[in-house]
Parts: sequence; C-alpha cells; structure tokens
Amino acid sequence: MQKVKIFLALFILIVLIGACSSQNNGNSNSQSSEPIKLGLLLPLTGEAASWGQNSLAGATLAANEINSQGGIGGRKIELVAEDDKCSADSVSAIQKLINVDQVTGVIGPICSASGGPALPIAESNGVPVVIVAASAPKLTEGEYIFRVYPSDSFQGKEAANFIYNTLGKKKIAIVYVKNDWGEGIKNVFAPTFRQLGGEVIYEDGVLQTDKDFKTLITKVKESGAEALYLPVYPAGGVSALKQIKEMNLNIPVIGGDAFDGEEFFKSDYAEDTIYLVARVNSPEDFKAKIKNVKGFENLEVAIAAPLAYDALRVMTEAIKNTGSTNKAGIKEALKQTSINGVSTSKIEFDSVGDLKQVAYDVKVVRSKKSVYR
Amino acid sequence: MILKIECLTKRFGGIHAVKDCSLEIEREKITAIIGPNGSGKTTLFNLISKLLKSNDGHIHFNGKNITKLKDYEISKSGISRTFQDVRLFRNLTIKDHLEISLSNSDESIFKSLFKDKPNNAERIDRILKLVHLKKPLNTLVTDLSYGQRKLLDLAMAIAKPHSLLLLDEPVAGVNPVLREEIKEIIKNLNKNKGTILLIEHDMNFVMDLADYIFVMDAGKIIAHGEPAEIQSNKKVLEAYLGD
Amino acid sequence: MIENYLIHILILIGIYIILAVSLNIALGYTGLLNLGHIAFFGIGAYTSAILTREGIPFILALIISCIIAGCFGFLLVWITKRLKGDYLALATLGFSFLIYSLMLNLSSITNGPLGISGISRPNIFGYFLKSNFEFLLFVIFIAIISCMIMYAIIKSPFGRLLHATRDDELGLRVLGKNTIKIKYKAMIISSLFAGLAGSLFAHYNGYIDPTSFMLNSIIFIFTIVIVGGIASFKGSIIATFILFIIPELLRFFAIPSHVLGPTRQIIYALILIGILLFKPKGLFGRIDLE
Amino acid sequence: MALIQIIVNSLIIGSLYALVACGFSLIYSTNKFMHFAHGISVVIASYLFYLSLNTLKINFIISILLVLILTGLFGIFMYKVFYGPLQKRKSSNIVLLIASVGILILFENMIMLVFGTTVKTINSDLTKSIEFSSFIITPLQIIIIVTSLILLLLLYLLMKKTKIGRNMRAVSDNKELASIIGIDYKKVSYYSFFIGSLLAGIAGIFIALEQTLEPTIGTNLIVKGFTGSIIGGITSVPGSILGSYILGIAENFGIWYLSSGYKDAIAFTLLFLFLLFKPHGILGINKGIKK
Repeated sequence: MQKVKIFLALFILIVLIGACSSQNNGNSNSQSSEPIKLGLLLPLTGEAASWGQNSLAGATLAANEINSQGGIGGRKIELVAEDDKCSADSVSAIQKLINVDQVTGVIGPICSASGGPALPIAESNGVPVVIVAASAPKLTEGEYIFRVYPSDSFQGKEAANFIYNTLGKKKIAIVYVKNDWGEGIKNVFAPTFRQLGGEVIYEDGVLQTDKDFKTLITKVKESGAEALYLPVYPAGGVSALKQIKEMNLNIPVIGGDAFDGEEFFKSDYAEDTIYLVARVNSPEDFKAKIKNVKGFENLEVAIAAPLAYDALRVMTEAIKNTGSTNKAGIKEALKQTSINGVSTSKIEFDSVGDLKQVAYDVKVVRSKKSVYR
Repeated sequence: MILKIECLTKRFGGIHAVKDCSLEIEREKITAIIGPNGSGKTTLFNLISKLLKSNDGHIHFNGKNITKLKDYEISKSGISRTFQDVRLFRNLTIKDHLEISLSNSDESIFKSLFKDKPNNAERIDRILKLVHLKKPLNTLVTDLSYGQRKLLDLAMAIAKPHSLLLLDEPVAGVNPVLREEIKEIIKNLNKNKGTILLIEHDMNFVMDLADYIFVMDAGKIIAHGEPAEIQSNKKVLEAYLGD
Repeated sequence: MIENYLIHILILIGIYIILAVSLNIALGYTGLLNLGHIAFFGIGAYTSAILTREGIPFILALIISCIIAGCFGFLLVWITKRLKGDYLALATLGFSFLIYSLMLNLSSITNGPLGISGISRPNIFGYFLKSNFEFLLFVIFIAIISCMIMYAIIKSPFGRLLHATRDDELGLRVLGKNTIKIKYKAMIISSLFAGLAGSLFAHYNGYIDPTSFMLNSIIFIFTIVIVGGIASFKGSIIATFILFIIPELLRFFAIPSHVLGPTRQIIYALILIGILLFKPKGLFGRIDLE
Repeated sequence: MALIQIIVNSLIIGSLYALVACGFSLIYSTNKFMHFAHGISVVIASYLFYLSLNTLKINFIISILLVLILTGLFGIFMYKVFYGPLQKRKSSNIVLLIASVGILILFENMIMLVFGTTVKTINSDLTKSIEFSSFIITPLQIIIIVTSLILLLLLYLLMKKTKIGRNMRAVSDNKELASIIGIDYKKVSYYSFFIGSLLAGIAGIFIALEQTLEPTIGTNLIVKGFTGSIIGGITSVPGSILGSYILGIAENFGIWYLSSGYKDAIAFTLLFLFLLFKPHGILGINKGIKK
C-alpha cells in the first residue's frame, strides 16, 4: 500500500512544480526582432493527408515570399506544423502550438472533425485562427475564428440550384460520405432541392472506408433517379465512379468540392464527372510556384494550396495592420482586413467570420483535366 | 453413513469408465478404493467432486442429494479433495494458498475489504505442522519440491472446512520416507474424527491403513470388505495380476 | 506558458492511468483477455455527454455512466463466459467493434459520425472547473481515489482470488469458490472505472466522436498494460507516463514537416514491437499469461 | 430483377474477402496466432503491382508473378524478424496479436511515406462491363470469382493431399507431437507464411485492379477477412472462404434493406453472433474453445 502512496505523491509533486512556476499567460507582444511564430494545424497522416501536404506547401510559399520582402516590420515569419490526424487529436496538437510554441495565430484546420474540438480551445485562449478548408457551418461561431473557404451551407444550396435549374433534373439521388462534411452538405442540399420543387428520390450515407458501391448503385438504378449528387471523398469517389461506369448507370454525377484535385482528375474514371467547387482560383503560375517550394516538387496540387497561401497572407496582413503581435488587436484587424487573394479575388470577412463574397464554379472533368462547364 | 453412491455411470462415447457403481462410506473411518490403473477410480472421484457430469445414478452426502450441484457447491457442502497431479496457483505463496482455503468470506468484496480478517496465522501453523511442511510462509509454490507440493495440496484440502476428505493417490511417485510420513498424517487425521476416502493402486500401502476397502476393476466394484478379506479374495488377485 | 501544455498532458495521463489500471484488473490480475476495454471507455464518455446534454448534473452523470459501463462489463462476461483464450479475445474485440458501429449509426442518440461537441466542463456543487489547472486537480483527486480503491481490492483477500482465478480456475473451484461470480465482479470493477475515465475524458475534451474509440486506441491502452507488465500496479502507472511522453516528445524533433506524421507512427510502432521482443514481461511485470 | 445483381455483387466482394481470409486462416491454423498484419501484405502487393505496371511498365503477367513471389517473401521476412523470436521466447498469443497490429501500423505508414497518400488506380481493359439479361459483370470480376472458387478447391487439396498440407495440419494439431515424429515445425511455419502471404498477393492484385489504392485500406480488409474466417471456421481454410461468401451476402443484402452506413455494423454483428454461438464456425473443429 505504501508503494502506491509514494508514487502518487511524486505525481502531485511534478504537477505542483509545473503549475506554480507561473500562472501568467500574458502573450508576449514584445517588439523584439525574434520571429513571429504562426501555427499550422493540418492532417499530416490519415485519409486527408494529401490535403495537409497541399496546405503546407501554400503556407510555406506565402511565408517565404513575405520573409524575402523583409518579413513584417523586420520580423521574419516562422511556421510550426502540427499533425491533427483529421481527428480529435487536434486537441493536443493545438495545445502545443498555443502553449509551447506560443504562436501568434493559427492557420488551419482542413477537416471539421479536427476543428470541432480544437477551435474552442483557440477561442478560449484568445488566439486568432484562419481556417483553410474545414467547412462545417458552426466552426466560425467563435469571435477569433475566421475562414477563407465557404461554409458547407453554401455548397449544398448551390448544388441544389444547379441541378434543378441548370441541369433541369427533377428526381435526384444523393449518396454522401458519413462524416461531418458529407452530412453537413446533405442537411442543406435535401431541403433546398425539395423547396425548389424537386424530389429526393433516394438518399444514403456511406462509410469513409467503403470501396464497394455496386449494391448501392443497383438501388440508385432501381430508384429511377435522373441524376446522382455524390458529395464523397476522392478515395471512395473514384471507386464509386468506376463501378458506376461498369454498371452502366448512365445519369449525370455531380460531386462535392472534395473532387477538386489532380489526384481525382488523373484517375481513369473521373471523365464527365461534374462537381461544384467554391471559386478557388489555382492559376497555373501559382501551381508552378508551389512546385518549386523545397520538398514539394512532385506534389499533386489541389485547392488547399492557394487557400492556405491566402489564409497565411490575410493573417500576416492583419498583423501588419495591428503593428504588433497582440492577439486581440489582430482579431479586430482581421474583421476589417481585405486582400486580393489567389483562391478568391477579394478576401473579406462577414460578421460571423466567413467570406463575404462567395462564388461557386461548376467544373467538369474532360480528358483528365478540370475545365469550366 | 456420510456418503452414499447409487449405480453411478459415466460413458465416454462407447466405453464405460464407471458402470453402476454403488458404495457407502462410514463416518470417521478410512475407506480406500483400490484397483489397477485405468479401473475408473479417478473418474469416480471426479464424478463425486463434479469435475465430470455422470450419465446417471445419484450421490447423497450427509443425507442430501448432491448429484445436481455444481463443483464449487459440492466443495462448499463439505467435500475436500486433493489431486493426483497437484494443482497449485503458480504465482502465489504457501500463505496465500492456505488463506484462500481457510477463508469463506473472501468472495464478497465488501466483507473482504472491511470485515476485520480473522488472524489465521495460528491456524496455518497448526495445519503446516500437521502435514510436516516446514517451509517459510512466503515461499512461492514454484520453489517447492514434488513432495512438498503434495503436502501443500493435502494441507489445503484439510484447511478448507470439510467433513469428508477425498485423497487421490496421496503417495504416488513419493519417496519411501515421505510415504510413511503421509501414512502417519492420514492416521492422525482419522484419529481426530476425520472421515477419509482415498484412492491408491498400491495394495499394501492401503492394507494396514484402511478400515474398509472397495476394489474396482474396469469401472465396476468387484469386491469390498475388511482389509483381511480383500487380501485373500481370489477375484482381487485376478484383477491385479490380470491372468 | 509551458505548464499549460504540461497540464494538458498530465490530465490525459491521469485519465489513462485509471483506464490502464482498470484494464490490468481484468487482464493482469484475473487473466481475462479483454480487448474490448476501450468500449467501456467509450460507453462512459457517451453516457456522460448525453446525460449532461439533457441537463443532468455532472456528478450524477459521472456515477450513472460508471454504473452503465459496469452493466456492459457484466453483459460481456455473461455472453463470453463459455469461451477462453484466443476466442475470448476475439469475442471482446468483436464487442468493441459492435459498440463502435452502434455509436456511428445510432445518430438519433449519438449524433453518429458528427460526434457530440460542446460537452460542458464539470461543475461540482455549483463550482465550475473552468481552467485546465482546476480540472487537473480534479483528475488527480479522482485518479488517486480510484487507484487506492483498486489497490485495496487487489491487496484484499478478494484480490488473492483474482490471482488464483488467473493461475488455475479449476483448482479454485475445487476449493469451493464460484469463479464465474469472481469474474463478473472483476469485469464490473474494471469496466466501472473505465466508464469513469471515459466520463472524465468527455468533459475534458469537450468533444467525442466514434473514431477515438477504434482500433488504434484499443491497441494503445493494451500496450500500456503490456509495456508496464501485467498484474503490476506501478507498472501500469509508469507505463502510462512513458507511452504518453514519448509520442509528445517526437513533436519537438525537427523532422521535415511533410514526413512528420508517418514518421511518428513508425517510431511508435517500433517502440511497441521492441518492448515485446526484448522485455516480454514488461518493465515491472513478473507474470506472463501462459 | 435486381436481386440477381445483388447476388452477383455479393459473390464479387465475397471472393475478395475470401482471398484475404484464406491466407489469414492458413497462417492462423498452422501457427495458432492471429496474424493481423496480413492486411498489410495485401496492401503491399497492390502497391508493388501498381509500381511494376504503371511506373516500371513491366509486362502484365510478369508483374503478377513478381508481385506474388515478393509478397510471399515479405511474409517470410515478417515471420523471421518479428514472430520467430517472439515464439522462441514462448510469448502468449496476445503478445503476438499486439505485435502483429504493431507491424500493420509500421508498414502502413512506411507505404504512406514511399507512395504518398493520394488515391491511385490501375486501368485495365478487363473492366469493360458485359450486360447480361438480369445483371452486369466485368471480365475481371468473373476472373476474381473463378480464382476464388479454384483456390477453395486447391487449398482443400493442398491441406488434405500434399505433404506440406499434412505437415501443416499436424503442426496445427499438436506442435510438440509433430516435432517428435520429425516434422520441423519451423520450416512448416515458413511455408505457411509464404503460401499465406502469396494468397494475400493474389488478393492485393485483384483489389488493385477492382478498387482503388490507398495505404489505409489494410486494416479494413483484415477485419473483414478475419470476420469471414470466424464465420466459416478459422481452423479450416476452405471454411474461411465459405465464411467470406456468407459475409459478402449478408453485407449486400443487409444494405439493400438498410442504409449503406450499416455495412460494417452488419459484419461486426455477424462476427459477434458467430463468436458466441458457433465460435469454431461452420466447418471449424471444436478444439479447446469451450470450457
């Protein structure tokens, strides 16, 4: 019995040493010349790892450009990347960024599953965040949280309008990936489509790890749907499209913004697939610049790169406007900051922290390239 | 009469390990069951202590029908047993083994946590002296010799509250000195009114020890009586010599 | 500022110590190969989150989630009492997969893949544990109490029966002990404290979703007990520290960021296999299962 | 009319599960521990096939042979480096199980480092679909089903008729006894890992052609393969193939009536029911499972 007592006393001792050293968590807003640290909360492993790499490339490019022009007021930008594994692991990742690296601001995350648990921690610690792509509507409720990518609620509405009005399809089937992104889009798409007078004749959710959709496709064929809205991730999406082709399901397939990436266009089954994506310009010259960032030479560039690039630039712009690394000041500045972005021409935030001006493009895959429809 | 068995039968597939076995054990007597190897003695023991389920027949103990009880219920109703190949808890000490056997309140967490535990030290010493096991209490059973493990098994059976003691080949594979010691132990167990039923294939170990003997062969009881009668009985010799 | 991060890690260590020691009671002391322990952790977390969402005070929700986790512990033993060895391990693994898919699909209760967010911080008799430091003191208090209770049980006569059940169940039955009942009690204690740890985790993290109770976490908690040494109380406690600090240390190495993620998993797997190869009884264990 | 298509779909996915399950069950029945890292042998085979076809442009048939041999050798490598030493020290099955999951995590992340995380596909003209009156199937899918059925027969014959098979059954029945009568169980274990991983190679190649390639599909594949083995009887290799077909049918008919999200739930429920009421599966031998 006494063995345990010694041990647990030791446990308390460590904590007290740790705790009593200092309770101050005043943020350092010294004007010294050491670098301004910005944290990157990205999925470096797991299913969304390719998006993580793209964001890393975009942010690194932006930082390199700013540093080459002498940084902000003579202070260089230093990036610290942490892996949130696109899951609740983001809690310990953001804890490290805020408490150990004492970052001035955070860029990211990509997945809403990581944003859910982590962003409230940034909000309660008063650390400004510019989300790269996590599009779950409720993430930007915090005052310190901004986003350079339109929330899911926009994408669901746009898709419903496009399918009903432009494509003129009245009976639609929707197959969504059962995670926060897929479910978020479906919850907006279905009611909007019904309001327009259309009929959601078949609705089903698939697991993110699922690769076999043949029985699902049989059900869609049986339902007599005139089009299929397919907000799923590329991994499942390519498999689904392959099986759709194999099973001669000859109806138009409309995907979500997750399909926007070379990895999807280059697959052999994406031909004629339409997808909606927020107008995130990823001009060729930008892609070229990304490709000569050290370590990303053979990266398959996707929209996460320009998004992360703009997120970092709008953050640094706000820091410049505040004239210091005072987090509360940066938060206020972000509300007024407006820059000409790469992903979106004008980056300005509304009261909630989402983009004011949102435009969606309809794209289609033609011979392994994504072109405007 | 403490234990009554009526036409107990146990079949493994086609063959009968025990066939229509009936016998009665007198209180405060040493009764022995002898017979060549494979005659069903151990199977009979396993049926009594319910390690095996009988096909039919029933067993009465202290007037109660215990045929349907589970193995731990039979043990709780007062039957202790030892094993031919000794079963001990390989990570525990001698003291642990005897504490487990002695205590009957350790199964309830509340009792074992809060009820003041009776100091068994004195009872443990008495039992260890009874079985001549002179080893420090905290030795792990894995450090005991074969003979010492036999004695500890015996000590546990004695420690557990019981009114009938089943001994399964108590001296099998034991050196002659220890054989006599065990014979002594069984004798003075019986002196303070212990009822003992033992199995042994070695006839002369049993002759001057048992008060009453049953002889088994091929799953059936072929003879029973006082030691003297059994020694001269022709059928017994045939069974053993197997002509 | 570093101690905020240290506090965060210590809170998780406190929670996982309760989880590791409670698993050791079933696996190490009683020899029940329970691969489904994380399911009780998940059940405790979800029960507590759902109850507090319906407005039930924290302390009551904590107690109820322990009880419900305990009931599932009873259920698991009742269902698998005829199996042993590999097949018991398979059945408990199947049990945890089943619980995972229930969390994923019963969207009306558990929000399915969206998980439950905005779980309130615990308030004990009106006092809200706002800051992490207060939460840490609370977790330390609960961890010490739990460890003391479990330690007392292990050192009590009942604890001896657990050892005996692991070493030779038949031998114990012949001494008149109902080993099935002992296994029920052992699993109920084990799952009850796992539920407690689950509830603490939910209220600390503020957000839970099914993926945090899947294969990686099943094996993580199991590895802590194996590395610490089965049936070794202090082994589980110290191993929890070690297995938490090592992955966190890796964050500080200057590994090029785009290989950071996979490298970390590789190093973690190598540590696991290394311990199994070169120190099979674990750091403090003296017992192995067979 | 759609019902026939569902049956066809069940056979296709059932065959893929069977190809994973039979290797797993062969290794389990011979070595008596759960080789979870079998899932990564499948993934490694898929990526090697992708490498030799798309990147190195090696001829189709030669690529197949190359991949099968390499995957077989990978199996032996795993046994020699990880499981051999653990078994020498008589580690318990649980320790071997945890080690196998450690190996799965180790190699899954190595593949991620080497090949990256983006989705890859292999295009082949075997996937031009043929439309029958009541169902649609592609030549590749026909080959998958036929291969799986042939394997069912071949493995049955291997286990029953050949010397290796007899030795494997002897070792799986009683390792000590087998070594007494002169069977070198170490060599038999090597054989079981070679053949088992070679079967994983076949599974990997077909999965690469039929579905898409990702480093993280290993875990899901081995869980389904292991469920199929349990249903059919983990100690009987042909049983594991039969069990996989039952799993395929149960999943597909299940999601025909329920939502696709329940696919894994159906598999886990089936796994749990069989573990409880028929743990030795349909064809397995009830050896030391119950008390």
